[in-house]
Amino acid sequence: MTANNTIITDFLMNEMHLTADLAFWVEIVVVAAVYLGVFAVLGLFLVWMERRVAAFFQLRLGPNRRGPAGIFQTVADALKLVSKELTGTEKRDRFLYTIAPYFVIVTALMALAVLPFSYELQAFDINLGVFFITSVSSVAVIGIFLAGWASNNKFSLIGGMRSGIQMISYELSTGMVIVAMAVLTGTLQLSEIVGYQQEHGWLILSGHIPAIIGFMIFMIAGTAESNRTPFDLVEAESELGSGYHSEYSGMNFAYYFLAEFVNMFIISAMAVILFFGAWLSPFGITDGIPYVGVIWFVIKTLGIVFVMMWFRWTFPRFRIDQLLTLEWKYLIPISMVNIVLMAIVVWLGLTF
Amino acid sequence: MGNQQFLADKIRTEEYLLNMGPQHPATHGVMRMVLKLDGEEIRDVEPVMGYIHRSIEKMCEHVSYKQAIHLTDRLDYLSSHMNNEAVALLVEKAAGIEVNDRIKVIRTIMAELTRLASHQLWWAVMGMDTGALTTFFYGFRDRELINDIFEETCGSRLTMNYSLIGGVRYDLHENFVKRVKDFIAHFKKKLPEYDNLLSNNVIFRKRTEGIGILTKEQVIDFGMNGPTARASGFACDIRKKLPYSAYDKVDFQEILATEGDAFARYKVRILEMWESMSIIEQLIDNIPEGEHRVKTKAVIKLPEGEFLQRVETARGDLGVYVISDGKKNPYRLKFRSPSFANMHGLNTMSVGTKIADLVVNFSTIDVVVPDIDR
Amino acid sequence: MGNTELKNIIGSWSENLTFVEEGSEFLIVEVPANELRDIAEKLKTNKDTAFDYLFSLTGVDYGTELGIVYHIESTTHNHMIVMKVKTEDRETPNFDTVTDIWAAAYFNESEAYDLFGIKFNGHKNLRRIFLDDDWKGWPLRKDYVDEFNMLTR
Amino acid sequence: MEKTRITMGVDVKNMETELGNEFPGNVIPAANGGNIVVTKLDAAINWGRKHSLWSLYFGTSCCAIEMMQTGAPRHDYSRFGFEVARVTPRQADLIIIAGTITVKMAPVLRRLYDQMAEPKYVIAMGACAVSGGPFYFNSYSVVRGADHVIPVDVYVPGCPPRPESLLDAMFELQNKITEESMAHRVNNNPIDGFDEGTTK
Repeated sequence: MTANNTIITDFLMNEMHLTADLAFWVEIVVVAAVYLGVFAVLGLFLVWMERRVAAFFQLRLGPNRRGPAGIFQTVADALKLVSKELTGTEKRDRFLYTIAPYFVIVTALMALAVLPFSYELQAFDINLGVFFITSVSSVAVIGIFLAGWASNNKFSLIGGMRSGIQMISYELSTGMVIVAMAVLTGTLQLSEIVGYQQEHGWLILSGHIPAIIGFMIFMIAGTAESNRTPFDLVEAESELGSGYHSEYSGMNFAYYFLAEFVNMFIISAMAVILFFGAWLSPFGITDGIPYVGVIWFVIKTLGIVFVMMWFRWTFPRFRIDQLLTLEWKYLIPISMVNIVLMAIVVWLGLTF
Repeated sequence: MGNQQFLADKIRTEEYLLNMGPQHPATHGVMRMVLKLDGEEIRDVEPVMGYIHRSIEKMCEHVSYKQAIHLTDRLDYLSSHMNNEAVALLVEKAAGIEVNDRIKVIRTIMAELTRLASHQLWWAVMGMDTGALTTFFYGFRDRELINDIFEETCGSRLTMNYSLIGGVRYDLHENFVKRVKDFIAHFKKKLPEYDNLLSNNVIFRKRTEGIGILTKEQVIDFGMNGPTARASGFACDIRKKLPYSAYDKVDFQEILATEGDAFARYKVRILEMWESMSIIEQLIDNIPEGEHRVKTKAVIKLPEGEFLQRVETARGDLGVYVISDGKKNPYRLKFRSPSFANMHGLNTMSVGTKIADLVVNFSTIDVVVPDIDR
Repeated sequence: MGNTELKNIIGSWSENLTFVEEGSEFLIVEVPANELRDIAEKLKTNKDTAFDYLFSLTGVDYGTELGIVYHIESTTHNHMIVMKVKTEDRETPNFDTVTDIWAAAYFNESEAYDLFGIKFNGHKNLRRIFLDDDWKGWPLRKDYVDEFNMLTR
Repeated sequence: MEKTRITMGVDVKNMETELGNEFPGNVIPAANGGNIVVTKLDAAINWGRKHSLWSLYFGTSCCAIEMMQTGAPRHDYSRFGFEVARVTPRQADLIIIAGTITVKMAPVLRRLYDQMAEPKYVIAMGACAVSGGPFYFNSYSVVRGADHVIPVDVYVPGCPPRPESLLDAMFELQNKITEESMAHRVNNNPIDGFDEGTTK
């Protein structure tokens, strides 16, 4: 928390006459509720955006009957998923089967809480922000792995195994790209990264060549991290059917469905923070006005989300051994060299 | 590779069976493949068919020749016109019915249009099997134009029942020629689009080149045919070997490749689409005048003996073998199905490869399951 | 190569072969069951005939006897021959398999077994491929009656 | 004016009786939907269910091609939100039987239907799924109509039916879902006396 008592605590203490620490706890609950709302609305919006963008690429109209441009289509989906029966295989591992979706949801929410939507709108500003996001999103692998194992279905077992290998190996290159950017900015705290970009301009410009290499590696590894084509071997439509979540129905499946889209949002949000100056307007035109940063942040993130959706509708899928050779033989060496290159650039002071 | 052997002894791995069951996106219908897997490596593929066995051969023994034609549509529904034509040609040759040139040219144009529609659907689903979902919609967009042509002339979009014994059911619609020319002009611009989207895509190339290699001897030994066999260099195009209808009056090139891997089978079908378009162009301008149907007796009885007619459908050469004892319905009617023959090569192709390769191999041999099960 | 030269070459291999030419455009060779394998072997390996492409293998029920019709084609000389094999015994009809000569016979023989009940000794995996394993009777035989499933019209 | 029925020279009187008794197996009546009392909550849930029917990836023969054409750009059922075709029966709530159901396929279809999560609907697409279609006579391995195996909500005639008629069937199903009430659905399970179309 930047200031020790923010607007909400002041409001609670003065009007509602609560004691300091009670206001503190109530404020946490309020912020948590707001973020849950943001999470749900974001998930529904992204699903709708995915279906419209898919239709745009595939020469068809996409959902346009429910609401002006079909925006209530995903609301209908959510309403239906809420009221579906929760079936599952008989001999599933009951405890792990029920726990698995919550890993994925909780990690997506935790990562969402740290994102700097704008100078004032940031729930937590811990000083190892970026490192926190990567470590939290690596916990999501457990959710997918457990789903694959616990649902007693050979296809989901293969899907779970594939997700284990893929997510772990692609975290290496994302981690190394973050190390490279940390070398440039000198800090891991998100607000300080944004502060650095306020003076030196966006990192993709100030870090020129190594930053661009880092951005490309980050985009590849990020798409793999969120299990999207061309890396969607985990729930490969034509090989494994629905992969790890083939035995989940109703609300359990909805958790996985939403978490996948929110993960995509988080990955593109990280790309925006690390490379395109999170909530900074292009030439600092609206930086002064409070709360306007959110609009820039969302615009840039949705731009990158659009690019990731673009990948999905153009590229075919990798095979499992091609996927691993791409990571271990190409991406990791390049990102290591990138760190050294960035260090040299920073040491010689060639950054803008 | 010392430690590989060391690991192999230490870690006890076990093979397990996986059912790529009757309901699976990669099986294009209801075909079950029992895979013996070691991790993701396939040790053995054993197809279990019969989930759509509708006993068409038993039914053909109870129906007359004219009625048997309408059952052939449901065999390989993607080349339904060629199936009808096969039985019609057989009965005409056996009963000595002469058809004029107009009927031959119409049948050839319709056959080539069906081949184009079938290859478009194959390309659409091939892209989906490798993961590029947009190809599905590009392929079906162009297929709709062919459906319009068929609907206007033959009355139905998919199972046409258009060619009968002694000719075709209706004469050509007056704007048939215009529609076909528009379609050819449209598709000549769109086919290069297919190449840009999928054929030249580096991931697709990596997924298909060098996968599921079949040599020419293997293809002949397995009795395979159609574009799958021509990709390994075996010249088995019935339109060239035993020309029927108007194929002797058209000069076209039989597409042959030599590598025999999944990408060769893909390339053969794409080039065959160009050939089909050139055949249609050669025929569409000079369709001879004449009756669209020759007078035939109400009940056609074939003389005693046995007859064989072979036709090149989109999947390979379909053989119709009839043993007739002079009565109005055949004593025994056997359809030699091209997809059934192509299934023999699947096991050798995919032993030692991964599940993803099996999906690619299976969609490059372009199988229609009711054609297998009959 | 025309039918007559084929007849002379094949006729030289064994006496009890009967040749039929009318009623079909290809030469028909009727082979006794016990000589099926070596005639098939010779057809494939002999340089002049070189029948290496088994086009189709059809089971036929001739009323009293059960038979298999082999359509074999040569990809080099481009001619085709029809080889027929018959057996009187309807309870356990069996022939020798030709899968090791032409691999194309693998599923075709399973189909003939499934629909006609003709067993092939030496076939690696002879099973019912089209019908359920517990299906009683052989459907494509002329004397097959299934009053429940089949409404004959 | 008495409605005349065009029977095209087929004397309908004994045709029904002739076909009627030899129709093997009995037909399972479809249970869900079609009653009056719909509360506010039902209306909201039904609106959600009605407009997000995710179909199962299941097509046996020729009708599957017409089903794909309905998904293609021209007839495009993604305008109504149907285009999410799930592969696993767990997440699908509509099974479109596109093609013939043979005796060997009936138990598989039966198991798929059991695996689907509860508010599930069935569309029998094409003459083969409705009544065995062209394979009604002289065929020993075709189940004459998918309603011997699972209860069917909407029948779509045609061989193969045009994409427009499949879309119309989906709207028909949507109308049926609107009058559905959750109370009625829970207590009676339509599939007690089911038969797989093979036993008498």
